[in-house]
Amino acid sequence: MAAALASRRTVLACLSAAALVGAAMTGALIGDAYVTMLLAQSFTYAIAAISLDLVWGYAGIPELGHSLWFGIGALCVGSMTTSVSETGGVLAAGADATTYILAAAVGVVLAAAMAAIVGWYAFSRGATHFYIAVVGLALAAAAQPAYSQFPRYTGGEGGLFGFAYEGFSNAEWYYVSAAVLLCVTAFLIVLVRSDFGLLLRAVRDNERRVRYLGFNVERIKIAIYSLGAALAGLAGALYAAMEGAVSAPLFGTLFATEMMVWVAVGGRGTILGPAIGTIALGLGGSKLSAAFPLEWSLFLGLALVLIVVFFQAGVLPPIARGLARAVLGSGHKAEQNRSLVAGRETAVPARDASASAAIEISGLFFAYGGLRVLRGVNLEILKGELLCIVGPNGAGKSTLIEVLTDGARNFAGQVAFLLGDRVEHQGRQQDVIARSGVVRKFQVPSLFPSMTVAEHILLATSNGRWPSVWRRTHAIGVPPVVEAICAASGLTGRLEEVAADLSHGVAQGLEMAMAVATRPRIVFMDEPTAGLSAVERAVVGDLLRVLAKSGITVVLVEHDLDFVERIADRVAVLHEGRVLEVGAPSQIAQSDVVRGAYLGSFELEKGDH
Amino acid sequence: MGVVFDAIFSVSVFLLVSIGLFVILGLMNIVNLAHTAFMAVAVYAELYFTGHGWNFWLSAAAGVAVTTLLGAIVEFAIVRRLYGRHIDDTILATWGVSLILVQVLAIAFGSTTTSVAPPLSGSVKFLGELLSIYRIFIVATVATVVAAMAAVIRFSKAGLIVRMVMTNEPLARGVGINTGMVQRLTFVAGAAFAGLAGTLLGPTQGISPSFASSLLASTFLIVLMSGRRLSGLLFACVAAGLAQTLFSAYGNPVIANVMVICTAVVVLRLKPEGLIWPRH
Amino acid sequence: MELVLDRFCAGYGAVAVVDRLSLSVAEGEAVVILGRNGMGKSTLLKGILGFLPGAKGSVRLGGQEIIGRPTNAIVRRGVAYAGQEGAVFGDLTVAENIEAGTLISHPGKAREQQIFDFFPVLKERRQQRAGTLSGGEQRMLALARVLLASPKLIVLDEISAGLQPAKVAEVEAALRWERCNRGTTILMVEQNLGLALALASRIAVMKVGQIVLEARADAVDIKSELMRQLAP
Amino acid sequence: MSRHRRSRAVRLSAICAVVLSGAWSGPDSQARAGDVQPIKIGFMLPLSGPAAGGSAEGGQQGLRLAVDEINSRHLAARPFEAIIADDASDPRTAAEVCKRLIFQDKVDAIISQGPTANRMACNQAALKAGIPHLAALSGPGGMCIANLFMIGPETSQTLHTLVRQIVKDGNTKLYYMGADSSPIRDALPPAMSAAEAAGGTIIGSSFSPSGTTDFSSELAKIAAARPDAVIMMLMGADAVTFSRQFGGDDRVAAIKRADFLMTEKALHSLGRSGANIYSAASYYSSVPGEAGMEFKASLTRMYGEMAAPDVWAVMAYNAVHALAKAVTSPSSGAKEILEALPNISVDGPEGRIKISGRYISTPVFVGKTDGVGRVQIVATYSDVPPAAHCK
Repeated sequence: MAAALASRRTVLACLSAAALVGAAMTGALIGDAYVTMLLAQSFTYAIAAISLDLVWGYAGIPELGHSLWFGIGALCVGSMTTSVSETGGVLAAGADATTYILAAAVGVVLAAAMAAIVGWYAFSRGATHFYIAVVGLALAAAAQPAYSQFPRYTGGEGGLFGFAYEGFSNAEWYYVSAAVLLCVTAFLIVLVRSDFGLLLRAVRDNERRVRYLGFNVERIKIAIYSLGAALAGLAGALYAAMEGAVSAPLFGTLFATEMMVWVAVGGRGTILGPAIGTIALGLGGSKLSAAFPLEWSLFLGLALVLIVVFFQAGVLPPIARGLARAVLGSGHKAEQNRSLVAGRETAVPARDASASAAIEISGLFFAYGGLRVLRGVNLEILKGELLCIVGPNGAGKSTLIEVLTDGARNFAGQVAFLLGDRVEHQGRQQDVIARSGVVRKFQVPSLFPSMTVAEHILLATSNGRWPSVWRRTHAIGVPPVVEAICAASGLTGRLEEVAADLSHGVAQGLEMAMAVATRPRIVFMDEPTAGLSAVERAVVGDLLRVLAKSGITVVLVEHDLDFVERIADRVAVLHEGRVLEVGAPSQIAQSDVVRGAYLGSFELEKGDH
Repeated sequence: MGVVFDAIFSVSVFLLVSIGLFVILGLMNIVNLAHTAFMAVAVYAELYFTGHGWNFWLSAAAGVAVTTLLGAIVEFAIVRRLYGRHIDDTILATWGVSLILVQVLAIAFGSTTTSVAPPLSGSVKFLGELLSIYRIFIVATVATVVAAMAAVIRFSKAGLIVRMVMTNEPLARGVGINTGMVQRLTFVAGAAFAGLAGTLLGPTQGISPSFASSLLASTFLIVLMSGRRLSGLLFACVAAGLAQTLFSAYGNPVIANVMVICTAVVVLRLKPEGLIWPRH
Repeated sequence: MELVLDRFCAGYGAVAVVDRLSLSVAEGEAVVILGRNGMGKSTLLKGILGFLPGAKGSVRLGGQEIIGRPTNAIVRRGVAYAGQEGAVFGDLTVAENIEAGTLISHPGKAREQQIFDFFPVLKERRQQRAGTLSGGEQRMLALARVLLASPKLIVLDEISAGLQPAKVAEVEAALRWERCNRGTTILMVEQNLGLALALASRIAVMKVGQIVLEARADAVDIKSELMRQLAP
Repeated sequence: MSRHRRSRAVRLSAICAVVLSGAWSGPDSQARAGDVQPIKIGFMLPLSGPAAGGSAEGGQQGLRLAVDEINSRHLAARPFEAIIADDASDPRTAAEVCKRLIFQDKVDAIISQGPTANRMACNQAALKAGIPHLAALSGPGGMCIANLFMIGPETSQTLHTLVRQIVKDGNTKLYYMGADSSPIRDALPPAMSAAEAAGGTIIGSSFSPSGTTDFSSELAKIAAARPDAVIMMLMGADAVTFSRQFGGDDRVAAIKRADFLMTEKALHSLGRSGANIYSAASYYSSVPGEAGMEFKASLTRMYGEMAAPDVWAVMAYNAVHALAKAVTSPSSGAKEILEALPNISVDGPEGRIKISGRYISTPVFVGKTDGVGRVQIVATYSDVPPAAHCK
């Protein structure tokens, strides 16, 4: 189904692009002066709309203040082409073409730079996902009153005016803005269809997981937020040069909300939808508001409610889909999009006989608020070994993994990774740790619901390096063991299925495949067998052995002691936040200390298998 | 001293306006951007009834009733279909509702600014300050409402149900709570609070269809600051009220508005979970 | 309370995970459903409880049709359920979680005392927020909440997942007591074969949305048959 | 599922198509063959959004009355036709609306009532097309733009008259309470000079942003400054909000008020808390004289109870009549109007106004509200000239 959608999306993209180009070429010829001007203006709004779609629809950043960037672009042009009295009166306006281009460039750069600063502040660790919405809303709400406080630059309450660039006729403006719109649209379509676009969707779906794949999510979000702002700034600059007027409401929340309406109507996350939606709303809106000046905003409200409630995906995507189906017929075959290609890499030299340490943990303390979970963990994890951590509930097993894969946690004690160099763990963020080859499989599968299996694996293979912003990888190079995992967990034939449709067991398999596809040196697995039947456990056990044999250090948390005995090289027993004992599985099973603390009814469990 | 009383009043106004938004966001995860439009409906209802010779209190009650009914209708027609949707959707849909309501008011009543007379006039002298009786009445009403709400949430069975729905809606359903009904009632209660806010603030304001809309952004930020706890809401309103009053009194009201917003931005950065009591 | 499923279908969106499944649980019985992962076991339970819109077929609870009824209405007929995740109110204290379990049943102090005797750890942590309990303790709390509702039918989804063996024994004891002394009907999904065999009167194996094997738990060579069925 | 989706999509697109095509064939093509082509006037004002309020009713009524009069009495060489458009209180919309009026509806002149930013955004298109733009409101002076005429008193004309009157009545210490906008900030220094010239002083000022709901801090400042009177320069609902809170605050009970921007209706709605407020405007519904009476009577004939004979109505009315006087021959168009406008005078309901440069000289009335908020005229100044001198 996903594949069918994907291919249909391609067709839709082509159809809509054709429609857009068609409109651009013919619009000016058939339309009268007003329609030409209206379209030219709508094109600038459309640029703003698709830039918002990139940020909001694709990257899932809730942006409530996008008008700000548009306003900055517009104000730069206004401010650099007019001379203003101390109190904001416009004394003279207009400049030569170079000044306009320069002003637009300044506007774009300024918008991008300010967005980067805002993003740096709002996306940093410790802020919630919704925080950027708060900042955007606050900035837009504050910008409007603040605007009049700087009349020397902004023209105050009345704004700046009269600086429209005179060098272009209406028709020329039309072509210029159409060309800019087409370029921006094409650029963004390439971007979102590229591997990098995949990364954006992943960030939208499940930010935390992206971080554990080694990506610096903050930087991605800042980049995309800045890019969105730059494009909105460009739209604003173009608008201002065309209209020759800028005032406080361009920065305000109302305009920001209007942009959201354009995107929502056109269809979030489709780029073309918002572009076409904005233009259609611009044309239809001007007609309707002329015919019904009083009722127009009532219609708008009604339309908005209906669309949000009944057409979640926006109005255009269902229409376009219907069109595509009419053109292609509903039996259109899905194209196989992506496939796995196993690399020829041979296993890293088998286990070090000298058994040097891969991770050294000493005196590790950690507490959730007042709840002390880890109370002095001392443990040495050896290179290439398969270490199982067992222990009763609440012993701190999952927490230990959590802390080991996130150095930014507030813990006390020493943790060092010895992967080539000795690297202290403290203060290193999840993504940095992941990039250094330490990955984690989550207890509860943590996937990207809207993405396909193949896309998951593709992202994992980048291991934190930014993927290409224009290329679309079809053959995904993976270590051979990934193929084995896919085969064993039944993923092989389902590469084009979206994660939301996967059952729990298959999702577990995908989690493992992702962890391994990053080509890690250490893998932490939190209960890889939770919720699996005995037979599936055996399969997982074999896979884990294969991993360990290939030179990867595997650390897993497990409850099933029988299973542990079968696969582990060594077992560490965690109890009340301390390591009670470390040793060979057989040794641990016999240990009285362990039995006393932990194995209340070991016999019952043992008898069943 | 006057500044203190002004601050208290400012805090009360923020509380009054934000409490309806607060219950809706807290229990339903719905950002109700139509909140101030509901307030406008309430104040126009009040205006309508006082215009027809009803006394103020009766008109205010009628205003609250009309808004409550409107809340029920909006819930039934629109909000019901938004449960479980992404917060962006609720923002857009309720924004649409507010566009509709404001424009219906403009068509029905015209957009000329008018006003309604306060029911209580005169002042009392307290600690050397003249305090308007109607403002004291507003402060007292808000205090009563907040105290009653705190008591209900903390001690009553209804409060426990509310908290159950807030922390884990499916499980609340799983132990036999009709959570749909709880949410429905929550939205209606939120609308009723908007009605209360509208009718109480009505006599202190110029009335136009965009009544109180300038409060929407700041109260929304306040509710986010609350961390979905009543104590948090109280803190947030105190912070906002202080920022507002102090910066207006010793600076400039434009800066004061910006400072309220900045307070929210800074607070939510430092304490993303909102201003809540530290948990033991 | 008797539960009869007839050609029951349930799933998420358009995907029918449970496909025309028929199963009956007689009054006082304990039926354990086994099966490999992704076979629709949890979906089945969620479907019965009315969590999944669009479930079709027939579910009769104590002789009355409950398909399409809202969860809260089903629960009020005397069903108590603990799902695999989100089975406690994380922001509420342990005591409040317990109170939540008793909102519609009013079991009385004696029964509450009895539950705390089963799970002493909960008594120690009465004032602690449930979200800060360990995973295993949360399972205990969920089970305590279920038992406190004094249900006629208990529906449990892998209640032993993540529990250490000693705690599994506690769970087993509590459920066994419940069944013997109060005649409560039990329907549960389990991975722990030991617990399943110890508790069940009947075992059902589920595969790709349907029941492929039903057997009495004390049948001879049930184990080997189960192993055969559970193999891929 | 798919069929369901498709049918929904089809239905929706059908609805869209119908609505759009319906709207498309809307207000165009009204030209009647054979007749002299009418002069089309685009009238832009905020009908929705936060700035909607003051002018919405009066402005439209004054405009329609004037157009009716011109057409029925043949006061111009060409018939008049008005197209009303909403700028949604938003400069972007204003710019778009004016383009539509000018390039699609092909209006010969624009009359606007609304915030400065909207007016200036609109004027871009008017300037480009070379058509006259009449701003029918009172506003800041000193703007000399080729096609823009202010058909209402500029701030200094009314404000300085008002200040002089208040000082003359014995209130020498004044406080300036303004909206936070540059024209109002700009109006303070000349108002100070006017006050000083009359023997008073402005002892304090504050500016509050639009949408302020709580003026207690400002009222505290005013109470502390102990002026004899406050000049209120607030806009829209804020003015009413301020007056309400002022009226309910005994700290400032002894201080007199002078309002500058509120409509009569708003003043009246204040009731007792709006008593004894000074104001100055170029028109009040109680202005004496036959023209004023007739104006009110005509509006009442047209609109009955809804009639709003206020200053907005008069300014729009005057603007249309000014245009009518500029249309002297059937061939008169935008160009001829632009040439004629600078020398036109109109006998409006308030008396004679005369365009001088880009502004008008006009009668100014000082009023004071009685116990129930009705304005009574206390002084009349005829023919107050504008301060600005545009070439």
